Amino acid sequence: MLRYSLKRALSLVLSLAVASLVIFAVIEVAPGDPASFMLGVNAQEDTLAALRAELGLDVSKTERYFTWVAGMLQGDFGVSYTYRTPVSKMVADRMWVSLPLALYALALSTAIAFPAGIYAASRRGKAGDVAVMGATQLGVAVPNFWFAMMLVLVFAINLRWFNAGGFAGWDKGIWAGLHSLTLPAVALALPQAAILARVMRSALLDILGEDFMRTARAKGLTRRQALWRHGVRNALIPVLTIIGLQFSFLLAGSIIIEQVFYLPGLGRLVFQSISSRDLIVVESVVMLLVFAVIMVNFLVDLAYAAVDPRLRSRT
Amino acid sequence: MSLLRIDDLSLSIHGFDILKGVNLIIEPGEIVAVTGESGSGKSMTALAVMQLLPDGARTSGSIRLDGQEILTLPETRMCALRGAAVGMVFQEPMTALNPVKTIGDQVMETILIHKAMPPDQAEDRAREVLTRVGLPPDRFPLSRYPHELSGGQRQRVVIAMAIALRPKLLIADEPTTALDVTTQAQILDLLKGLVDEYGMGMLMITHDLAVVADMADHITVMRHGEVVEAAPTPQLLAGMKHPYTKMLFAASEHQVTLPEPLGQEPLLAVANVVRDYPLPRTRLFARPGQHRAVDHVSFTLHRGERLGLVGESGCGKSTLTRAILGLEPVQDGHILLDGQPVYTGNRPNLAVRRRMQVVFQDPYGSFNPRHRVDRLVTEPFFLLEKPPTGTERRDRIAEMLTAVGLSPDDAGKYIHEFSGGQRQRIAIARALITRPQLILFDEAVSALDVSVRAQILDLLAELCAAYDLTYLFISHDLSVVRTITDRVMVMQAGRIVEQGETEQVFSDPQHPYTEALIAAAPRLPRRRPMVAR
Amino acid sequence: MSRNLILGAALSSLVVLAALLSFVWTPYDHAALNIPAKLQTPGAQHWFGTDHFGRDMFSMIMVGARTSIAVALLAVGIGMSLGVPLGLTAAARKGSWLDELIMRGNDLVFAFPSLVIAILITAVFGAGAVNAIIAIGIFNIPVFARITRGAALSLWEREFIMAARVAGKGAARISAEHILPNVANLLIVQGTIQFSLGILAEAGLSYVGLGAQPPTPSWGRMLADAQTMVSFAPHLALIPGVAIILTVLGLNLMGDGLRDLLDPRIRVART
Amino acid sequence: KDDITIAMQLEPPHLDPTSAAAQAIDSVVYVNIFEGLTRFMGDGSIVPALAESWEISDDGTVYTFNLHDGVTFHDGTTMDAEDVKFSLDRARAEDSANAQKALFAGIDSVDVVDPQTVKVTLKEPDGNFLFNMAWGDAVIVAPESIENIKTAPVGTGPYTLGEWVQGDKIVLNRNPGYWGDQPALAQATFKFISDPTAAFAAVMAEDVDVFTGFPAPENLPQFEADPRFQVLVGSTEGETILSTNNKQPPFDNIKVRQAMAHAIDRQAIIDGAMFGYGTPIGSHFAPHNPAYVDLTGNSAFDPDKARALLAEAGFPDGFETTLHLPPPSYARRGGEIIAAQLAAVGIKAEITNVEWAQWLETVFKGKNFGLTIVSHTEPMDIGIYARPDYYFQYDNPAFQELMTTLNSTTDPDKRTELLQQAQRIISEDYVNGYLFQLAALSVAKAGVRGLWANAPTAATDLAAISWAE
Ligand SMILES: Nc1ncnc2c1ncn2[C@@H]1O[C@H](COP(=O)(O)OP(=O)(O)OP(=O)(O)O)[C@@H](O)[C@H]1O
Ligand SMILES: Nc1ncnc2c1ncn2[C@@H]1O[C@H](COP(=O)(O)OP(=O)(O)OP(=O)(O)O)[C@@H](O)[C@H]1O
Ligand SMILES: [Mg+2]
Ligand SMILES: [Mg+2]
Ligand code: NI
Repeated sequence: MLRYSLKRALSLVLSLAVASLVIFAVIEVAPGDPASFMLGVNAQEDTLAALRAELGLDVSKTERYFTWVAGMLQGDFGVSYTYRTPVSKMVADRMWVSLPLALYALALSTAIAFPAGIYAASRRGKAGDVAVMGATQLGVAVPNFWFAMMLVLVFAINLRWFNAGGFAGWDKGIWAGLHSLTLPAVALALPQAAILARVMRSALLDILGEDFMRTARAKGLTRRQALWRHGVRNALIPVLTIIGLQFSFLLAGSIIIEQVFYLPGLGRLVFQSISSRDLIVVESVVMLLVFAVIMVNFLVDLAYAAVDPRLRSRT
Repeated sequence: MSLLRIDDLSLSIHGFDILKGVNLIIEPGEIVAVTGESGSGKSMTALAVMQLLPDGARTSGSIRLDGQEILTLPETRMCALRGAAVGMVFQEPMTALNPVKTIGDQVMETILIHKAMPPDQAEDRAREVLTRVGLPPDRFPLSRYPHELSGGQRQRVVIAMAIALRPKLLIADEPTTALDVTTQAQILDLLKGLVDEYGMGMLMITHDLAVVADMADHITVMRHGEVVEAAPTPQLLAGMKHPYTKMLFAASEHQVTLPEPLGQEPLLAVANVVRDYPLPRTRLFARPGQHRAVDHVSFTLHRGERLGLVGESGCGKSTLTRAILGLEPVQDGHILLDGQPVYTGNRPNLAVRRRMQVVFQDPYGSFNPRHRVDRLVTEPFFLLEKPPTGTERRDRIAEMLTAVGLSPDDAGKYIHEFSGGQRQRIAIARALITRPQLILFDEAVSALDVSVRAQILDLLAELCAAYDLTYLFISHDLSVVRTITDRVMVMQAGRIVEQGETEQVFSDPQHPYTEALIAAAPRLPRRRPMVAR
Repeated sequence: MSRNLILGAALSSLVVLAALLSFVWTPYDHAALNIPAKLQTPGAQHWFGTDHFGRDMFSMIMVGARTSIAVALLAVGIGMSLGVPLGLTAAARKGSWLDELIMRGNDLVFAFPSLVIAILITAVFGAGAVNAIIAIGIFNIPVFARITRGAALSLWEREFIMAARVAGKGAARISAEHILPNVANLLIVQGTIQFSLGILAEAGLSYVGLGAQPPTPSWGRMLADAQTMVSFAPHLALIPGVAIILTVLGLNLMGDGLRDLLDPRIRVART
Repeated sequence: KDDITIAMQLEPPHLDPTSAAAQAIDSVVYVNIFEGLTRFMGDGSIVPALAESWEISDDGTVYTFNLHDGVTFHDGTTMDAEDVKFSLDRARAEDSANAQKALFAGIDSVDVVDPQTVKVTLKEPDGNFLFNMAWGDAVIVAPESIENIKTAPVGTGPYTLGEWVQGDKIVLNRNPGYWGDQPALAQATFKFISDPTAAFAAVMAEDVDVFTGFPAPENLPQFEADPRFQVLVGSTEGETILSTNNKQPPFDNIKVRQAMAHAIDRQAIIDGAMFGYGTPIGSHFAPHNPAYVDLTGNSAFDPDKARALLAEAGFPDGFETTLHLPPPSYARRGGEIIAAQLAAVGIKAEITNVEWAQWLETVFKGKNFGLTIVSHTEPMDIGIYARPDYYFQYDNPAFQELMTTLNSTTDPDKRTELLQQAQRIISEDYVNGYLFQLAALSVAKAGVRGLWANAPTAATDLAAISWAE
């Protein structure tokens, strides 16, 4: 396990190093100058130069890269050009929206997908299976932003059960916070649930064909008991992979949903920062996201080991 | 009242008739063996008793367990019977256990699911049965996972699960087919002992007639879903009535006559060959360990000689084959074909490889399913400097297909249009088409039914006469090696422990390992000369 | 042939036909503005109504199908043409540094937040269909590389590959001759899935304004344009939404059907 | 009810109006947190603010401001002449980061006469000086609190910063120590909703009380029909124009520019892009300005004439060019319509959607464009036509001279005449395509009173707002 962890850590560091180079390179070639964006059309050249110097944009790119990386190594992600606040603080604030939203959506999606997938697998080929699979086909096909639009139309504008968007803030209580995250979480979760349910079903069907399921039945377990006791846990391995991927996606990929529901999350921060050329924010946030994804993958690997003892003894 | 009584059992799956009017009776304490070739319906019969048939199965007739009709029993009642009154052991110990649960849990589950006793007692019982099957908890704690056990040990766990509640009937479907001969002998002993001790009835399914003859009180022979013959073992062995039964027994002790080997000119010289595989590192900066799959192997194969290689699974037979073929480098020693190395520098020596060919075990995996037979058979032409083309190529294909007993017209077919035996013929045709000086057979007949195996062995003998073959024949099946080779080598854990004239070695083994191997191999009793023939 | 396949193929070919037909015929000029006739509901004159500039929605949907299909197809093309060779190479050199490099590279691409990178790409190179194709295509590469490698690895264990090696064939030739044809089914099925995901991705990018530029119609942009008008002209959002859903649905059903038809055992990644 | 939630599209990057161009900053802080010597009123007039009164020397170069008594900053420090001097000197300093540095370019010196009096000497007379001092970029700040002004703004206004949840909202609280009348509202929350759909939904769902600068004109009829809401339609200082690169062939040919002007159907653009909101303009001048002349006749919609002019200019089959469109919907939608209208006379304009940063880089700074659409929202900005290096690169010495004369003229009638002359010159030179004056669109709950209908500058004058009983 130690060797394995060390190897993982090494490849993590390497990946992050490469990622930082890629991110920096891509972002620095983007046309647009943060200073002139901030000062607008009537800005004078000397004003711009003064601001550039203030922002630290007047040194060479190589120097900037190393300053940035060195800063990150010490936990300093730099200061936003436009907001003039430390990136780490901005990210921390946004995390309080993005992370709960991602977890909420993930919880919803698993809560829907697991029963649906298990149900469909246990009725393979029967009407229940066909219905669930039809629904998931539809769920996979629906673009989540379109679905979000429809949710707002129905539940916020017509029925007025939920706010059309915005985030109430956790200081108003957990319930208010969750309430304002519900529609976005549903919009994010349903398409994901459809995918997850399909994976769950096909993983279970694979397991159902395994010899040990027959062994279990030969012991006297009913179909249902065999499915729950021996099937589900074995099916978790492919399902965990998908959950890991989905979580990474939810953390960073909900830009459009955050836009539709005007949530102050990470995705929108990146989106805004790209358009205002707040390069340092973009770089640091993308870096953090890459880090998060790699960490999630690592956690998924650990989860595999928890589920599957065969992976535990791999030294 | 019989323990199990199957009357006129018929079974169809999605409209295909699988079983037709099967009858079978098992008395307590009796072992009934069902045998027959692959696909004859042995497993389906067993599954019908368990009522674990695949979807779409329809049954008619009657199965009575202790007088109780099973076919009409509701599923919940059936669940109560499974595991408690009937236990079952399956063929593949590697996959029959849930990989994510400990063996203790899995054995205890049988007990707990039937609420036979409270959990703490169940644990004691699990320990007890595991000890009984030869896995004492001090050496094999209940917290072990299946992957931490060998194949034979896993099969013991499966058996422990099946007998935990002392069922009246134990069904074993090919319980030892996946195991080594020595392990097989141990498991068979264990099963026999359990039957004696608990007074269970046992339905034993196997295609290995030697096992059948050895174990069973009663033998039932099946073919195409029908019982062709059933009788107490001694009777059946003494006088087989049905021609299929006779054919089956004849085939399984089939002997071929090889032509006399040619002169003593050395062809392949293997000297002190060592093949190491790196083990995964245990610590980051430690040197990786080595697994020595082939350990200082030396032998010489003469032109025109048929050499055998036997040994248990994992002893390094296939690894040696790959080294001889020059597919992998060796760490020490050298392999020369006609005085030339098969592997020079970092690449295989194509000029040498041209003169060797190989036939693999799996008739289903040996061919690219997307190519036609002509292309499959001519693949070795790639090695030639001037591969034949046009009519010459066609003639060669036709000649080879005819030689292996197929028709030249088969050249245009795809591989899925052939049976397992036919495929193995095609594999031989492919190996012969470049007229190699040496052919390696790696378990070339192990996956075939006895009757088909007999045909292939005949074919080999014919080809020996026609083409003066020189080959190395690798198998774990001693009886096959005995008839198809002139000389034999016995391999254990990467080493050749004994080699000599085949008959000599088999009749008078020198090395204890050879002795154990031969002793463990089940043998058909020497039958009296068949009067009926 | 399964029901899935028939239904999926029917839906997909309907979309493809509409796209092809749009080259020669549309009921109206899709780009012709007619502001006085804006926001008409579906009717006899305009089957799908008109948009906020009075353009004929039916014509726009037809031409938009062209955009969606072209972008998604080319993105899948990029993914396949780079991913498959990479996967084959990695499998052929299993365990070597090259395999490690390719697989780590794959993981890295997977680790990047795809939408953010797509936005960055368009920020760098400008919005447009070509850059949308590149952005989507890049993230298709690891998908194909990974699935090809996985399938190829198990094929390399098969005895017919061993037979080919005995016949003296090199890794490149074996990959081309034996591995590739045997992973083709898998690639076709995965290709269908990626194609449908490409349609969704194109819609998403166009929705945030990063896909094909006007006047080229695109379903995603039609949705974005319609967004503020759902409350009084819902058909503007419903029609392109349903077009996307049906296309993706059709492709997915076809993918499932093809899988059942070609090889029920193969597994495809679906994320 | 004494609190209000006001939504707008853009969030301020920070809260210092004196070091960024972002209008969103002014929309939150102008006359709420920060005040200047003078200020804009909702009708566009300039009135005294921190300066109670002022005297102007006869030659028009010395302004003596008398400051209000007892004004304190939010941190309790007093506001006096030293602060005024500090603010103005800071804005015009060498290393100043002021986005509108030109406003202060005419100042020669700022002198403290006594704590309540400050004297500003100009290099030459400037009729616009009091107007300039009303801009958000000229508010008075204190040296004590300048360090953290971007995140902790300390001004003299009737509201103080309560809380800022970045990406979401800013809360302002009533300043009990305010020197003027106490405003009606105790608390105001600014919410930032950039997505137009979300904007509509938020108003419809009554999540917000007011939406200023409502981004989706197409939704206004629904609000108008709904008794829960009121819609305010006013005008902004934004002249929306089809900017043309006058130096780039073929646009260096006046015939080509004239042809384009006649190819464009303004009403279709207003109807199609703005759903009817907006006033057609024929020159770069706001229609609500007293000096405005209607010159739309110069460029009436006449495609035939456009084709004829193109042929005359040597482009009978038209030509190809680029059309860069920044994010606002007037540009994106207007651009699609204009591209179609130009196509009708043979001009193929290839649309490129750009973000603001890109627009600034390639179009504004790089001047690498053919056409672009943009709304010039600075008040009274016809002077940009006198800058030959300005991105549309109009270089007309006669016009430049006219502007110099205008700047040194203080007589109102004379100024009007000069301004009208200026409007005519650029209209007849077809410098740019003049489309429409951007409308100021706001939606509010029916009970909200005192909102500015017009937007003479970016501002939300909270002190003027109250709830009806
Ligand atoms: N799930 C199934 N669906 C349809 N047909 C099946 C199924 N399983 C088995 N069969 C068919 O039933 C017949 C009998 O199969 P069975 O497994 O009983 O053979 P067997 O005698 O056990 O052979 P082997 O020695 O290979 O195990 C075969 O023809 C097989 O093709
Ligand atoms: N590529 C490899 N890497 C590491 N170890 C290997 C590799 N191939 C084989 N081995 C190990 O080498 C030993 C010999 O394997 P080999 O396949 O030669 O056995 P075998 O005698 O052919 O067995 P079987 O009868 O099961 O085919 C085994 O312990 C196996 O685990
Ligand atoms: Mg069987
Ligand atoms: Mg082997
Ligand atoms: Ni014979």
